[in-house]
Amino acid sequence: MKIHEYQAKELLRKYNVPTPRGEVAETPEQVREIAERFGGVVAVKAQVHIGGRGKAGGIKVAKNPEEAEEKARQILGMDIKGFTVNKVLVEEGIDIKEEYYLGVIVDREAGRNAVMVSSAGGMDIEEVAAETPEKIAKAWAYPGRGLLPFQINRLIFDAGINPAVRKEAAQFLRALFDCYLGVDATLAEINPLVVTGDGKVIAADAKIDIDDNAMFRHPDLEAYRDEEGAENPLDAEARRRGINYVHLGGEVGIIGNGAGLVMATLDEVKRAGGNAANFLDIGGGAQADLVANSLDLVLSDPNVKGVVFNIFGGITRGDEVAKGILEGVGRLDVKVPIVVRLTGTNEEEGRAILRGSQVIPAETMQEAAREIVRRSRE
Amino acid sequence: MKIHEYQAKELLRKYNVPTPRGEVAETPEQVREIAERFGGVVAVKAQVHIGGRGKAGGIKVAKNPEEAEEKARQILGMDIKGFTVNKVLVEEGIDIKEEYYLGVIVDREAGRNAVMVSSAGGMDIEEVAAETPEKIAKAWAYPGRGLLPFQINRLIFDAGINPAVRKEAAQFLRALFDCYLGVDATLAEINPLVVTGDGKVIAADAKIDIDDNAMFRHPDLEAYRDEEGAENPLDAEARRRGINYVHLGGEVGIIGNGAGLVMATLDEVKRAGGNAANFLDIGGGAQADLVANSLDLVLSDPNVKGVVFNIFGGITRGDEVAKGILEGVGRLDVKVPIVVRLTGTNEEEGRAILRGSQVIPAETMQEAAREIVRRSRE
Amino acid sequence: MSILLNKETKVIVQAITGREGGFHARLMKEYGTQVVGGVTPGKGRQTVLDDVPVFNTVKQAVEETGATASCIFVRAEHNAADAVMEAADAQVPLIVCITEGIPQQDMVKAVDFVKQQGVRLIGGNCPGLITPGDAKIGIMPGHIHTPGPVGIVSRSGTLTYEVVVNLSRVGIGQTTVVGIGGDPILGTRFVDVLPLFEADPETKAVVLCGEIGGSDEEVAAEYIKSMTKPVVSFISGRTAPEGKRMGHAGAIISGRSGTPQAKVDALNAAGATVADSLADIPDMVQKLLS
Amino acid sequence: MSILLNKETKVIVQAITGREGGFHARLMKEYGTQVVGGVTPGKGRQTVLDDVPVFNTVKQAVEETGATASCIFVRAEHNAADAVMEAADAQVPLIVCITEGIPQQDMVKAVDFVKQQGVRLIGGNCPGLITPGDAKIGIMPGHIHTPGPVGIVSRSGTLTYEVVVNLSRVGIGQTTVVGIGGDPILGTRFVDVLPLFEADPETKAVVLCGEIGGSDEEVAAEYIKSMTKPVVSFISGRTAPEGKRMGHAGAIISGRSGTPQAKVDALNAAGATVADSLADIPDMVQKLLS
Repeated sequence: MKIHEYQAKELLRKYNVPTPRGEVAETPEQVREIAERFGGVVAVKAQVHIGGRGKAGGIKVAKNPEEAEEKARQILGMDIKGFTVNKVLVEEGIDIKEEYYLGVIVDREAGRNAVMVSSAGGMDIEEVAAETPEKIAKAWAYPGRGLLPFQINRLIFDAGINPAVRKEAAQFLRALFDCYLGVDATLAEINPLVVTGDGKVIAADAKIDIDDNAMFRHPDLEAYRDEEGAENPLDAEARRRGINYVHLGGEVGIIGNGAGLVMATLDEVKRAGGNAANFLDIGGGAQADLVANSLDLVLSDPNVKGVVFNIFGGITRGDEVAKGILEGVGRLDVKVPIVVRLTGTNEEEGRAILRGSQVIPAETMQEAAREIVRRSRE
Repeated sequence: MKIHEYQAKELLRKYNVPTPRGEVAETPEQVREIAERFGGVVAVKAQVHIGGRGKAGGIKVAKNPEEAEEKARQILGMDIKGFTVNKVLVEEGIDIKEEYYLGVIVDREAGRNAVMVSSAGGMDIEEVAAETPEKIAKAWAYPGRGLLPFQINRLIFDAGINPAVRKEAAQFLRALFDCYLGVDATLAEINPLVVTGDGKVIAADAKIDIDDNAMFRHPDLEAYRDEEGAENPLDAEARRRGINYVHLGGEVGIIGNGAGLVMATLDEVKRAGGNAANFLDIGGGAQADLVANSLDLVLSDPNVKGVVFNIFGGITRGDEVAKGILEGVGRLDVKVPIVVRLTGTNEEEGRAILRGSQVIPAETMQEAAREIVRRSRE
Repeated sequence: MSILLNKETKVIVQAITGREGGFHARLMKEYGTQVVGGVTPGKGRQTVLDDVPVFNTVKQAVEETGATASCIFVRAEHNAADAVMEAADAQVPLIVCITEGIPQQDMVKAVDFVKQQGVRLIGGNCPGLITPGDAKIGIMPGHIHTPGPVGIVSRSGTLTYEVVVNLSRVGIGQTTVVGIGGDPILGTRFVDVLPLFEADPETKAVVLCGEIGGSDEEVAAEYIKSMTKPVVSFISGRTAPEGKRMGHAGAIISGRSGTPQAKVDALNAAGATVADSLADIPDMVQKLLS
Repeated sequence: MSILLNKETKVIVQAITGREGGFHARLMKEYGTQVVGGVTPGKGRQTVLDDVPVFNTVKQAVEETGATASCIFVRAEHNAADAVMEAADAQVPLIVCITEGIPQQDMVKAVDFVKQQGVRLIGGNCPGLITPGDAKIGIMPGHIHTPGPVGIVSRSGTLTYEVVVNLSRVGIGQTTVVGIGGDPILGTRFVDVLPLFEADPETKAVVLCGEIGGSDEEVAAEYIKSMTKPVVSFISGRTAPEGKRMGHAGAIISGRSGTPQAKVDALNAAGATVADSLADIPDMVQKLLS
């Protein structure tokens, strides 16, 4: 789950990670009021679930409350790569002396949490990683033991952090890592990590991704979920219904069981000359109701000109899927072609259920893909 | 560091380990007052740093406040194996349905923390360990990871804890282990661990030893140090002066550097027919002041008829020790013989300093032991 | 021969008294797997599936049954990672974790623990493994498999079934099919399974089914360079747009690594024929076998 | 020959800029030990003892000097256990921790970590080790040692010096003298050192100096049964009363194990002659050597 910068900073503060004083606002007037209370220079920062806000004009500095209100008026409602800005974070200006990059991620290959620190702060870290990897100091936390003091020490020396703030930087790193583990994050990025003129180490920006699988441990974080700014309302709707859906924007709706199989179906549709409207995985052991609901969701996309089902029964039973398809088709007045490829557990029963309906059967996934692409063009 | 039962229970409560309601008292009147507030049956328990209180009559149950006061009068001031009872813990009576033993210790051989649970609660666990070891369920915590949930589960099943309180027992174990690690304990024993009639799991007794080496992390626990009840006032005095001293009760005072060497000197004194008054290790790199202070402490024991120094200079310098001895001898009016065996670093300088003083030199530790035993009998 | 699993393997099922665990334990048993016991804390001394004893702890189950493998259906919220560690602590040599949705930090700890204990974990979030005709541990439909000369290793469940069905249909059977799972943190990766196939005398060719995300295929490609046996590979999600999450947490394209093209290039460079469509795999394998 | 340490060993000193670290680094160097560097965070790029470079991290020190051993003087309150783990993480093969007073829970973690990293830790709270005439790592007075045929392993510092002096005085030298330390949780125990002496062709006899507390002597006795070389042993504190703490945390007699008599009996049964007095050791060794 992606969370906003202001939410990430709320979490950081809970773990004693220093952040600038800041408040979130939804109107230019609120922004002015906050800026008045803060006094002096403030930054007004768009809160959207996408990178590159700065370059897109989503972050502006204001010298006084009037200017803050004016900047907020420019930013609020703005479109950044398809995301609408509904909220801004108003932060006290900080006296930036040095900028560093700090990132913690789950390193799949190592099977451990990796911590990266670089003096190339504020820059595009992927570019730094590609071009001057020696500028990134790395350490891998030992599972169960966490990030050990000597590792923190080494990161600071290797990244060339100003020795004058070594103690503060070590405290920051420890607290950040505690936060990362504490909230079950899969990513925590502080870019830039700022050393201020008076020797404070502070998180100027913050990005935290929470592990969706761990949300059962963090019911309080559910409130951080914000689908409003998502790219497509269908993604939000899918989330509400508990359906594993990704909007892709093409004209062929795709439903299947198992992520790999659905992705392969996407590939086959593409090879057949079509464009996937979405990715939808009903998972293992789906019941008729979920299938009907999924069809409903896919069909609510006005671009969709046809839907293909690709089901390989294992735990998922063919008859359940067939029932769900008919239920969905019955509920809605379906005008577009629906091609169904059904095999595996209870495939016979499933096909029998679908016989005589408007649903078009297919033998293989390749055939199904060709068929739906052809028919959705008609 | 040994702490009292009431202190151990204070720590347990901080870690949410269930304990009976209880308060500490120093007079029979206080006991009565506490018993009045608690109402009903109470237990009055001697707080001394020695085991076997129960058998010695240091634990008594009272049915009402009057009886509580009376029992307190019997217990307070009592001598238990050389320890004087200055405090009692007054606890609400608990409805004991089942009794278990629970112990956590540092297992030297495994290099890990071992947890032991047994249904043979309330009994002498060492006897159980020797005679029916299969009645003790054991688990070793994984360093850094702690006691894992499956280990707690297994301990409970293997020890045959009543399945009806499995969840409560698991919570108890987890909390107790957290407490153990949290306070840097080297031992935590709950004997008996009680299951009450209404299905609560509660620490009826508690014994916790804190790692002296870890006290720098727990300055707040310094207040728990209680030397008053110690066997000998000299032990308390040594602690105050920061001297590594153990009172042993014989007539030959022993001072040396290095625990192994001092113990070997003890053995030699015994072989020569004497009895050690104490063990005193001045440690490595001792300065003259510590040496003088140590001599002072040993001589303050009225039983001491002679003192032997056994010094092997390494980090410890012979001249420093010699200076310290003369300083000590000069400060006090020493009436008993002092034999000094000095070798290793700066031994020549040391011997030169002692020459002409009342101190008797010896070549080897065997000679020194024989000499001091002989002279202390004169 | 086969890898990892055969008729001799004695399997216990953790959470055997649950809906999924019970259902699949029965299917495994029906397929011929020696299901020697189950574990559900608090349900010890029961018997399920006619004659399968249930134990309170894995340790007890291993002691009483001599189990050499465990199949885990414990739900993520019920601490599936702890169940994995319990099996590892009890020195079960092969642990197969079917459970999906285990938090990544739990898996980081569990995978490290399993390695320390010197045992093998397959999964989590995997369909398990099957040696056709001998035994299966997991949830794959047994009947689509046929004994034969092809080893299969895959990150995806249903996709693998598709490959198996297509191969079986043209008469190409499998030595062992291993579904390693699609999560970011896994007990076993491609590169851990390939050497087993390379060493197995009955395996004549290998099919590797990868997908977008991570860099396991690239790492596998490095190993494939040194293999004597032919490898056919397939990468699912090649047309998926960057940065879109496709259900498997692993299927995120992040930064420079994990792009489908990088995987295809690496596999091609290593001499592992890459199939553009699943439908092409049987022909390609047939050619390599003959 | 010798064990663990010789002229080729390259040593770094952690906390070399401290009082103790600096003092003993100089003595080690004077004895002939290759002291190639020191580590003190924040004091990197300095030079001490004429030509010994100081680094901020152990990793850097190892990379730049090729160190094969580290001697740790970091104080307990400054997290000596972390210093041990830093050396282990940097894959220093031999770590000698002189520091005394390290909390037991810190050592539990550090010793486990060191094992996982596959390196060797001696100590904490130990005098270190010396191969007379070649090199020393630690705080023992070098001049009392003589090269020769006897391996010594001991839990106590000054007691060992006493044994060494008595041996040297009658002309019996030492291959290597290893002080394993007296703490309850140790990196290396008797039973870890004895096989090294057994395998060392120059070591003709072994002296083992134990003390009351723990059961390391009993464990060692088990191994001694299988040794071809003669072992002389000594147990310090045999007359100490039960339950009294004697400075070394290890020297507590608890319960049935660790009583001096149990140790003496076990060693006698294993064929390791037990000396009643330190003074008897030289004669006993002399007899066994001839």
